[in-house]
Amino acid sequence: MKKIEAIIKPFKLDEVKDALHKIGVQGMTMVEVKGFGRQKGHTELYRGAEYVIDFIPKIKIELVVAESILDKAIETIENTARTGKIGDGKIFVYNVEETVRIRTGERGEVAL
Amino acid sequence: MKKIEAIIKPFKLDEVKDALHKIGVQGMTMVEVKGFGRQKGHTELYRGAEYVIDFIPKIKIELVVAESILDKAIETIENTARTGKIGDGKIFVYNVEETVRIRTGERGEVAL
Amino acid sequence: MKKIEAIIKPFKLDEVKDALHKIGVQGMTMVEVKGFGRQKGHTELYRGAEYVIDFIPKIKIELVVAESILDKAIETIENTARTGKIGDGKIFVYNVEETVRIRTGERGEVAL
Amino acid sequence: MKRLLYVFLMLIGFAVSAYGADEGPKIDTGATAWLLMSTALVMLMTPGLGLFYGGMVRKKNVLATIMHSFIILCIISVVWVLWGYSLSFGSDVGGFIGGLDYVFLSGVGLEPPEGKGYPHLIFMMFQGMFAIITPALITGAFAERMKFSALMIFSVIWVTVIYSPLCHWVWGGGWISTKLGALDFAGGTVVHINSAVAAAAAIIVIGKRRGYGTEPMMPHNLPMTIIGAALLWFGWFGFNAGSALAADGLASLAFVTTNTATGAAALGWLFTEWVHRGKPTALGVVSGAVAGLVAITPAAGFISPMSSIIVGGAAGIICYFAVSIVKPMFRYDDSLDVLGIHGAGGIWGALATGLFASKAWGGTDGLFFGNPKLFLMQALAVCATIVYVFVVSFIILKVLDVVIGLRVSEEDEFTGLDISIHGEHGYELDK
Amino acid sequence: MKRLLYVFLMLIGFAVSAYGADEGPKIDTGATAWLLMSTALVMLMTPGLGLFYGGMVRKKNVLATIMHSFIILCIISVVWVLWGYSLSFGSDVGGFIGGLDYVFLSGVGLEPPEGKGYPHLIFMMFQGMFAIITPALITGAFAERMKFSALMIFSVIWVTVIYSPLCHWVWGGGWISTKLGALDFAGGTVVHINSAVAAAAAIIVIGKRRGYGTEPMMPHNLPMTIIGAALLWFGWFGFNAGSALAADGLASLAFVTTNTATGAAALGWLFTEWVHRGKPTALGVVSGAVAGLVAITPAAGFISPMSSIIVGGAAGIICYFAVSIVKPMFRYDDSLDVLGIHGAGGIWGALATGLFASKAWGGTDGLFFGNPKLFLMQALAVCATIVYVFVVSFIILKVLDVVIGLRVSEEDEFTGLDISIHGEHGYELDK
Amino acid sequence: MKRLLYVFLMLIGFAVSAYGADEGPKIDTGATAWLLMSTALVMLMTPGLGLFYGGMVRKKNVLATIMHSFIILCIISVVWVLWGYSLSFGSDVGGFIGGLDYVFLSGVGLEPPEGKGYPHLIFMMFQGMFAIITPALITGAFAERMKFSALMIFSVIWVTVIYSPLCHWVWGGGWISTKLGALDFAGGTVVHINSAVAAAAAIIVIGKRRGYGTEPMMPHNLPMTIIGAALLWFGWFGFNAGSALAADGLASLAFVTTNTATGAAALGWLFTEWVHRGKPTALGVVSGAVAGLVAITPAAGFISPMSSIIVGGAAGIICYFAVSIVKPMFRYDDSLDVLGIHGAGGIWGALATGLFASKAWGGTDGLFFGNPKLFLMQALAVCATIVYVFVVSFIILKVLDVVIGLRVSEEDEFTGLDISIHGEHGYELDK
Ligand SMILES: Nc1ncnc2c1ncn2[C@@H]1O[C@H](COP(=O)(O)OP(=O)(O)O)[C@@H](O)[C@H]1O
Ligand SMILES: Nc1ncnc2c1ncn2[C@@H]1O[C@H](COP(=O)(O)OP(=O)(O)O)[C@@H](O)[C@H]1O
Ligand SMILES: Nc1ncnc2c1ncn2[C@@H]1O[C@H](COP(=O)(O)OP(=O)(O)O)[C@@H](O)[C@H]1O
Repeated sequence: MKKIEAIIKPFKLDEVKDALHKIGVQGMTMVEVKGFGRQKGHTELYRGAEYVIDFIPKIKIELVVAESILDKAIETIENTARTGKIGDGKIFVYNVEETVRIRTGERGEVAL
Repeated sequence: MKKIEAIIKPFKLDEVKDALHKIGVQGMTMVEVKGFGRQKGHTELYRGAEYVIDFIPKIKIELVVAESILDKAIETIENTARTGKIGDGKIFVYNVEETVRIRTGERGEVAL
Repeated sequence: MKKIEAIIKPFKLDEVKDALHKIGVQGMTMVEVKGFGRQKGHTELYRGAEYVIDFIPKIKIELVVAESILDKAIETIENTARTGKIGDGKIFVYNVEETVRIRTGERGEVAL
Repeated sequence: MKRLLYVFLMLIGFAVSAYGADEGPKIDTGATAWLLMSTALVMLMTPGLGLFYGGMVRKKNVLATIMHSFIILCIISVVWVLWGYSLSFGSDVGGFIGGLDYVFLSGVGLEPPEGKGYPHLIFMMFQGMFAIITPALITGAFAERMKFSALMIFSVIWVTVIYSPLCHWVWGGGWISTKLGALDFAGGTVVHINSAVAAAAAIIVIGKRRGYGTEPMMPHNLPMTIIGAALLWFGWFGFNAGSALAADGLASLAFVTTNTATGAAALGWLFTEWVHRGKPTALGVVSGAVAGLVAITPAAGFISPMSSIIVGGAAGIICYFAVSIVKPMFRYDDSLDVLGIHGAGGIWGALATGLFASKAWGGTDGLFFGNPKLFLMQALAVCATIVYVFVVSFIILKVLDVVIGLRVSEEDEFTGLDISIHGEHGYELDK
Repeated sequence: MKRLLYVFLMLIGFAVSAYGADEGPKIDTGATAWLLMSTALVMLMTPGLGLFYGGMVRKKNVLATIMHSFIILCIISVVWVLWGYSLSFGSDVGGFIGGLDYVFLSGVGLEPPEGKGYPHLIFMMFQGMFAIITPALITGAFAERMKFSALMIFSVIWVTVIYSPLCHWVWGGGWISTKLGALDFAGGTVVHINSAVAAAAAIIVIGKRRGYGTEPMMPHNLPMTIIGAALLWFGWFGFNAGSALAADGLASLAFVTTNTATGAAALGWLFTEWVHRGKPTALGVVSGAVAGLVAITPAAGFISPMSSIIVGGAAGIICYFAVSIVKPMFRYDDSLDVLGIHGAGGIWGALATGLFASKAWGGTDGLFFGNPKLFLMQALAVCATIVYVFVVSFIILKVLDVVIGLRVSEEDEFTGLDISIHGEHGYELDK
Repeated sequence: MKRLLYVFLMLIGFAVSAYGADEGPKIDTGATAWLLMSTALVMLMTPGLGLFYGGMVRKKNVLATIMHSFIILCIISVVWVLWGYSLSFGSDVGGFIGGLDYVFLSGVGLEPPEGKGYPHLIFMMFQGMFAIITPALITGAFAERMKFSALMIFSVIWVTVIYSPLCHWVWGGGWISTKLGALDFAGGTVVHINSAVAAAAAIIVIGKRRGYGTEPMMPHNLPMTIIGAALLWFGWFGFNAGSALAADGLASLAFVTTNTATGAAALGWLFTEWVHRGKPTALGVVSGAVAGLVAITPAAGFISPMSSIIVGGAAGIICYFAVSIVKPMFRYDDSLDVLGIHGAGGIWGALATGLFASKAWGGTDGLFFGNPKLFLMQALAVCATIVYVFVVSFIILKVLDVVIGLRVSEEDEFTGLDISIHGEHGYELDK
């Protein structure tokens, strides 16, 4: 099993989720994060002074999938999360050594 | 060293933390996440219109442990986080290549 | 490619980010987490009753880097995040199997 | 449906029935201006209370908790004009309850009541705001577990069979004022002891929140609680100084004692907690302030400003101990401390009135001015209130519990009432 | 720059011109006290509205939304004393608009207007607060996409060419009051229908928010919306009971009908939603309350308290259906339901005045008291308002859209107006 | 303990001492109603200020910051009735301070002072609210680093030895009013310059926050700041129009100039920032509004509404530059800009009163009406205030710093004062 970690623009979340669901991904977990990268932050004002805000709100989606659908899942995320503008985000892939479904104690791919 | 990532129901956090602490886990990190899976979301109302909310609040616990206590830790989480209802969550295990304690610069299992 | 996960004290974030940026790290992602460890929590009061709060606010920084700069990045984090007091945090290193830049579809180290 | 139609038709009937507005020249416009304003101020207290309470619950129950106050404001606004006012202030029936003469506000009009300088309608409305906030106060006791429908029904019944008679006893010409001669300037028994005793009954019938005592249930938004407390303090000037029913020296006195006691009570709580627990908390300061407002309520127009420092300061200390020592001792789950603050503070205030009241400042002389009888009467009035309110509240709640159920299901309680009852959540702050 | 200088010099000129303050002895201090207070209360409604609206938008637009109300408060505060008051209440020009006699407040001083008991200045200010809240109400329609600069310019023009004449028609001696004899106690047409119709024009010209209808746009802070509603309710006592311009029985009546109708309307909305959707929502209760406040506004001093239950209850039901059935049917994006609440509620209130008004309670007799003519006149006044306001608002908005653009860029709308327009964000809650 | 007991016994003594309430018939109920209400309004300003300030600090200090205002409200409420009022308004001692005749409110009762239409007690209370908000204003300067215990002690001493004499000079029959003849309608020197100068001394003694100038310290909750500003604006009607001590034309004038100047000042700040930084901020609008409220305070009852536009507009511009240009130039850490807003705005207002005051509107004629002397006297009053307040505040603070320490430890400052001092945190929004 592999874990896909995708950092995407927040407004793409629903689209990506729906697309993944369509190709058979049954579960995923997301968390609000802040990203720093090539995409420039913005300027804010506070009582006549200016500050640059570096960190930009992003969403990180984490999903563990069977190797068989790894490529399809990556492709799906790429296609739906892409706007073509700087800051679209990254996808990282890791190896997963074990998976457990807490409710049943099942292990491995059946637990996904 | 292995990393355990457990996605659990929020109200189970304290119980799981205490149980892990009891079996000798000295540290862990948690973050609020939102999960999508078999567990159904709920319906919300806004001025007479209905919306389905898919993502459900969950807690993700991350703990890096020595291989020697990996199984015990997983078992402990399974047992304390289980309610038997859909949505109890998952446990994922990853390999950790190195650990550093920032305060002392120690590396490896002693840094845990 | 390797993923560095560093759990640090919140007020060190800007310093660490700037130091990493200086040594050539182009991107990273951060998230607010709560940590449990050797550092003691604090006591809170609520209408004359006392409660101990175990979980302490921390920041988790995640950055995926080329193996070539891994050691330098770890060292940089260690040096800037260290205060010498309990609770300075940990650095964990994982293996990354693939990286994709969503905007361009690039893969591997060029996608970082 | 048919019954609804009938009620509507009756209402139309009443609406259409001519009303002879023939305003005499005897209106005191200054008093009326102050009464109008005071009524608005007391109205604001109920949402203020909603915020005070709402900030103290967990995030998942914030809307449900604020709604308790808000829906009571809505529902009793209607109940009061329909029959509540009449049961409280209608012509006396055996010293126990008001007659039906003012039902549907018949006879309550633009002209002043006999010998008064303000229009009857605004007096009715001013009193209505008291009938609203009293049941709202109770809701702190069963926050985070009460059914919304049950809350609505309970409030209507409770105002009808408990608040209205009690109000009649004290202000409507009933036995407490005429027979006993006990003093209650602005609602120590009628509002505070009353609500606290009902809260006690509710706590017993409804039981503890799941997890109470084992997991911390920390306030989710203390600034909201402080805003609520500030609005309560502000509105309480209408509550107490408005109860003078005039814009005069008495109103000024009530204003001053109210403000002074409140400051002193906040300090009393603060220092007690500081000594006892080592830290001065923000919640302590505002809780103390509310305790002071409660305690000064029955006494506001009867005692000197200097006495109000003592009444207030002691209230802060007493209520602190009620909340932090007595409650854990008995292990009941009074979610937001209605007993500890309105109960302890209200009883202290009623008794303190019997101690500090002074003829020179507008009251009857109290114990410290050589008249132990007043103190006795105050104590009697407190006891009578406690017995009546507890017994009747308990019965109402038990019956309702059997008939419709007072408490949400375990799962709903766990999910939080906002989502499970109202289908909403309070905040969406992370997107 | 030069022009600015000129204006400044003129202002100084005016400032320096002596004003003969020679206060007569005929001030009714009670009425004046109530009018001072009412003016403050109505002022508070505008920031209250900002909160009511601000809690309902997404987090990224909270400041921009509150600012709509706040900046209108600031800008119209100045515009009103410069020329707005004169256009509304200056000597009548053809029944259509006020003359320029009061421009720069010349002649508006400390003494009472002929035959009145309160200083002219405070009447001017009381009216000014109505001129402020009316354009602020409109902003709910185009929340989350309007340019700040355009909003400012629009408000100034709109108050000048729409609000002021309309106000003159109804309260300044213009044709609606003198020719038609239609009743509007505190602003059903002038404030509510007026703002709602302008909102309709704005919705058409500005268009929907990106993503409207496909992604949920949930309120980010419902407790804030409830606080706003509470302040509105509180302030509305100044709005309606203050419109009696006296501290008397009429003010008391308006106070009572306002409070009663509001409670009834909240219940009306609540129960309708409960039946229709299965859950009683907190937003529903406060929306219903606002609907009741809107509907009772034109009728407040003309109908009986019992009638106000019907007017309010029906308002809650009508507005619920306007928002939950009519809006989705026509698929327009009225972000915060100005049409559904102020439009539907305002029209119902104006018509209901024609039904329930009663001579006995201070009004002319309405349809239910045997005088169908009043109802007709009310309907005519509503129609006239709708036509005039819609046409002129539409023209103003179209011209402004061409000249400076009304709407932010797609990217700014996506980022959120707080950051993109104001360079700020509302909350920093995670550090 | 023994001392405490003694104080208690004395209080009881006073409480018990009879007070001859024998209210004459000369009460002006309208004026009294307005004064009661105004007092309540000014009371609300202090928690309003707490919110205004609280929203601007970082999340970890929100409770501590709001508590500064709240605890001052509590503590000075008591101090004022004990001795503050007497030191301010007791019989004049050498033009410098009030005598001890009113200590413990002896002789302050229900009847009106000689020749007045309102009860003495409510005048006392109205003035007390000013004594409360003035030290609360100072707290903006040292927010996020001050010790709570030190704050409490400082406030008591400061009100005693600085506020009370200054108040006496201006309003209590002291030298500024009798000898100098300088004008201060509602507290330009007494409240605003006074607090700002004390703030300057505090900034010097206490020093900068750790990290100031290197890391951004962004506001954590701007909607809270806006709510605070709205409550300040609302309450300020009591502050300024209440200072007329009557419900008449003068009160109306003060009301109108207050509202107009505030609107103009918000626009002044907004446009200046827009030009200077390219964006119109929400915080700018509300900061400008507060600047306008400050500047109009001394002038409110003395100038024409048209003049108030200039006074306000200029205040917005001046304060903007004070905050965004002057402050960074001198690199002091005035956390929430007490100097920039209350200092700059207060001085401008005091001087502007010397320019725009006009006999025709109730004042003495100012420079623009041919009387340069008034301007001179205003300047003198400002200078005297600055010198006295700075020197004495500095001494108090230095002594306190040595004796008990003013500042929290570095670690506590880092952790945040909410947890470290109060053992609480503001929000629990993620569970
Ligand atoms: N090396 C990295 N490790 C972890 N996260 C990264 C890394 N580089 C970028 N990111 C995340 O991806 C987001 C987008 O990256 P950015 O460089 O702005 O644009 P792009 O993805 O188009 O190259 C960043 O905001 C950050 O959250
Ligand atoms: N493949 C997955 N990858 C990552 N997280 C998952 C995955 N499947 C489920 N989860 C997480 O686990 C939670 C519980 O899963 P769910 O399918 O609802 O119930 P159960 O664990 O009982 O099968 C989800 O809310 C989600 O956060
Ligand atoms: N085994 C672990 N797995 C994951 N996170 C850990 C682990 N141990 C510690 N942490 C994280 O590191 C933080 C600091 O650890 P702590 O034991 O308090 O101090 P130190 O790092 O100085 O030893 C904790 O708050 C927690 O977030």
